[in-house]
Amino acid sequence: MGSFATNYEEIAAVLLFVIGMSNLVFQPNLLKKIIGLDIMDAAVYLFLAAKGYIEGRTAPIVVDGILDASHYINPVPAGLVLTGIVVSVSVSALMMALTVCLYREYHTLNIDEIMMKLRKEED
Amino acid sequence: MAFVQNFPFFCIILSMFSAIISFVMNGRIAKYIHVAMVTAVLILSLATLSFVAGTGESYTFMMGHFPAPWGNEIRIGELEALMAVFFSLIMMLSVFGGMAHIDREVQDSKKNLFYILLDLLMASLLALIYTNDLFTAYVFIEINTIAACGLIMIKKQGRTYVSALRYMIMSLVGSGLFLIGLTLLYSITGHLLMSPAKEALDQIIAVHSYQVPLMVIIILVTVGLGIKSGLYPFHTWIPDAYGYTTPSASAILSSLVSKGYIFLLIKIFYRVLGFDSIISSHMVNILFAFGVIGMIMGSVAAIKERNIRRMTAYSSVAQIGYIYMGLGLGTTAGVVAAVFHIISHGVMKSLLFLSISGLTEVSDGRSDYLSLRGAGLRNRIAGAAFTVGSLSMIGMPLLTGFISKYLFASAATTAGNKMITAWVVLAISTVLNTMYFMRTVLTLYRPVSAEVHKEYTLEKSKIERAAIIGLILLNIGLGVASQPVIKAIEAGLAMFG
Amino acid sequence: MTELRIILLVFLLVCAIAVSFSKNLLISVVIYMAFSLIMAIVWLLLESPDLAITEAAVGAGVTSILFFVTLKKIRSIKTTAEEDIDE
Amino acid sequence: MSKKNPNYQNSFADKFTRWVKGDYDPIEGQMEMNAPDKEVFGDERIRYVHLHIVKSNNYSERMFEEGLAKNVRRFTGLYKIFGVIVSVFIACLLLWTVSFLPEFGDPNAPENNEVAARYIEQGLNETGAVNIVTGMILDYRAFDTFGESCVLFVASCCVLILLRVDKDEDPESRAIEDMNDRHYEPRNDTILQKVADFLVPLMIIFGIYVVLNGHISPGGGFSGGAIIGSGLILYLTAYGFEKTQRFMNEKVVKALTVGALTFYCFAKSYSFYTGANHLHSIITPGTPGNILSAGLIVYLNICVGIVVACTMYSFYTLFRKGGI
Repeated sequence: MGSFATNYEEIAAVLLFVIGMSNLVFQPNLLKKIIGLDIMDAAVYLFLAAKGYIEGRTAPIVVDGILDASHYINPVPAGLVLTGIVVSVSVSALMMALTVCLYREYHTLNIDEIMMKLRKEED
Repeated sequence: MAFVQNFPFFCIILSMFSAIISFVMNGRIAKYIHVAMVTAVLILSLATLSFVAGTGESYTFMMGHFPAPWGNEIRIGELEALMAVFFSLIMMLSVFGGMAHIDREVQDSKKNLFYILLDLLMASLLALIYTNDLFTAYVFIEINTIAACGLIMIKKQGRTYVSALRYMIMSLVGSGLFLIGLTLLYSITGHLLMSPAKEALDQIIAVHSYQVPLMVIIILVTVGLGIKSGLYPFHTWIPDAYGYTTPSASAILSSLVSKGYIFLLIKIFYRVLGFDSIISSHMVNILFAFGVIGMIMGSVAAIKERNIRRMTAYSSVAQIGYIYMGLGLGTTAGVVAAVFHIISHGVMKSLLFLSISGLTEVSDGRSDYLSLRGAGLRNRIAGAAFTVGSLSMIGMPLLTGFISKYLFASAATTAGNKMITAWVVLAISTVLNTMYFMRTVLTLYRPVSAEVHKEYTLEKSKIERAAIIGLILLNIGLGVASQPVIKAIEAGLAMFG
Repeated sequence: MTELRIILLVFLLVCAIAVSFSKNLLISVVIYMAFSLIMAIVWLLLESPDLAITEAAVGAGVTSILFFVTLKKIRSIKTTAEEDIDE
Repeated sequence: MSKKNPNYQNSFADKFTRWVKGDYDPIEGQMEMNAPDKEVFGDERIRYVHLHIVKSNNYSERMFEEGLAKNVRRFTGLYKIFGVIVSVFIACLLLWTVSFLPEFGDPNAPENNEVAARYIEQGLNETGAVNIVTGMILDYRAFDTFGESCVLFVASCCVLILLRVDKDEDPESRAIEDMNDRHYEPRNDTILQKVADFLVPLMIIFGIYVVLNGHISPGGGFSGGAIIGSGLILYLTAYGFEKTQRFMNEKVVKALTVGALTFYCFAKSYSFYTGANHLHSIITPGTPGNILSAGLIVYLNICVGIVVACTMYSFYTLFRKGGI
């Protein structure tokens, strides 16, 4: 059972997650929202990778034919994160394309202003 | 291993492959590929359903050469096969029902991309239904989200961009929370496949360790999937997203996309976290409360709305509230009612959205009440379809909506102290539903003088009419012969445990 | 080793906070690049070289290029719109 | 219900019929236009007239924006406070949870169980990959990875929907895009070209190395593909579209993507099918350490590399001028 002092990687990951999420939700600027999204995803992956680390062991690439589980770290989280990074880059590319289209339509990057212009359009 | 047991895997791979191959085809061929794919999926799923119902037990299917805790896996039971049948059926009817609109509203050079999105949506829904692995579920949730975003913005107007952006932001928060819940679950159990994770969790619960992380996992997973499916306080993206896109896309988004997440949540509750620990964590009470609030507030917002498509979208918020209320009852009967409502709401909502497109077509393309007067007289099939859908929503006997309301009400009788609340809210919600749907139906059949609207020469698209009639028949059929479906759901839920 | 890890994590937090407080979008993107590079080093220290190389190529490389090209696109749309008004 | 009733206009029955007809809303109330009360309106009107002269040509528009801006400002104020509360709450909840989790770097943590041990001990024999992570994602959990390639594919489809401008359908905006691109991009910049001459071959060769050695050393299809993609992007920035379009036009990109994904789909379907039905598979692990070993993994890595490189390159070109 760990505590605050030993789980510093996880604590940093959680703080980054919250910073990224509040940027994604509450930041009015669209590009900063996307950066917040990337930070949020990176934080979850940091959390996952930190869970796979084992003190004093090496990366899971077989060297000198040693096939002993007590010699390498856990390979599962690394595989999951590798999958996740590509998901996050495709999502952020999509968001950037949306941003360009919105800018072409409304000439602003501020979501509040966009909403205001949209409401004016409707009335 | 019988050859039939391969069919779910064929369904998933077939829909992915048709998406890939459509990338180099033109729009017309992509359409044929999509139709052929959905038909094939429907037939294969029916075969799977009859096979599983015949043997009476579920089975797992290895995705690769390695068994359970090592390789990926899908799991097929009666409930999964039933959901696959209904999802492919509704997908097929929705696409047929809006075919002429798709041809008109989507640019020619982008039609094949539209059908790619539909194909991948089908693949991800099937994978979400069948998967037995939590990380696979996450990957396919992302495919589902991106494809749904593409469907929302397919019309390429400023407003649809804004609604797509809002949808993306909410869904990304949802998937972030789901992923971190998954990470916590992995760090206390060490498994990503559902069955081994459940065994590990049972041991953890037996020795009372990791109680706080377990509670937080339940909260994060539920809230994450709740946000993505549009549970009440997180519903703000729904009206915009459903209200302005092309009719087929609205029908698919409201009746399939959000339901896929709810089904995954039910599956995680039963197959990973264990329904008993969900009940003891009081999460069901929170879901019940939000479901009940959503039922009322969604209907109130629908009454205030003057645009008929947005009104129907708000009504979806209320109906998702019904489903979560059924889950929140915390009994098996409640879950059966919720699953039945997933199916029946899919049937009703796709009918409503498709008929609305037929009605606005004969009203200068406007969808507010004043313009829609007499629209039911100008387009009789769409008017009849909207009437049937509305009556079903209200809970008219012989239609499917009645059965789900009856199931909810009878499930509430065994739910102890939630019984009175559930009954009262069901009654209030029915009254509110009646108010806004009957007002709309009366408006539709209110005659107007001929000179207000010019004569419309309806493009008689036979395929759209056939799809709408098919959905009406499905509504009636589910209402009259609901017993086999309910029995299948009960058997499927028993297989979950 | 632990000290180095903690210093890098603090850098990460500083970068994440600085993104939301910088006034210039270009600076935000550059800070994000720095964030990705530090993340790559953190993963190297966590014995995951696969992740480090992917993050350096995808996060610091391609994502940042896409950010830059988005910014440039926005600027060109802005200038075109202003020219239209002048005419 | 007689209409002779003089108060019929305001009676409940009338409201109800009007509401049924759809021109009266019980919640929002009736929109009635009364003449403004002069005493109340006095100062306000002067201010608005002032604004009207100074800022805007449209009186009603100004009015509307003023009212809306006030609402929006109040709303954003509340929203910010709400945001801070929610963020702090989530942070506290997660921090509290973290303190209950197993210790960082602990070899006896629950996740270091028989699954991870089997991947390490049997991975080399069963998949033939020296890099166990690659062996895991492309063999044990290949379905996830196929899903992930599809995420990339669906994202590129969405970006195509959003940003592609077609020559046939909209020649005017395509011409504007081309002009903008020429206008804001450096043309024949000598420094850039000399650096690119040196760097591009290195980047592409390194990318190919990373892809081909994915099962032996760190890396694999994703990172290698991203490196190749960045090399192509650098070449494009230095030499412009005329040169790159000779070998990377829309047809080539589409053919490469579809070909790679189709091969991936068929190869994995074969191994899923044989695996699930317990049939003998013709794929053998080979001699660990060779380039052509590890069964399908090296071919799958090449496919993923092609897909990633093409997708990254097409993202960039779509952002720049709305076409590949």
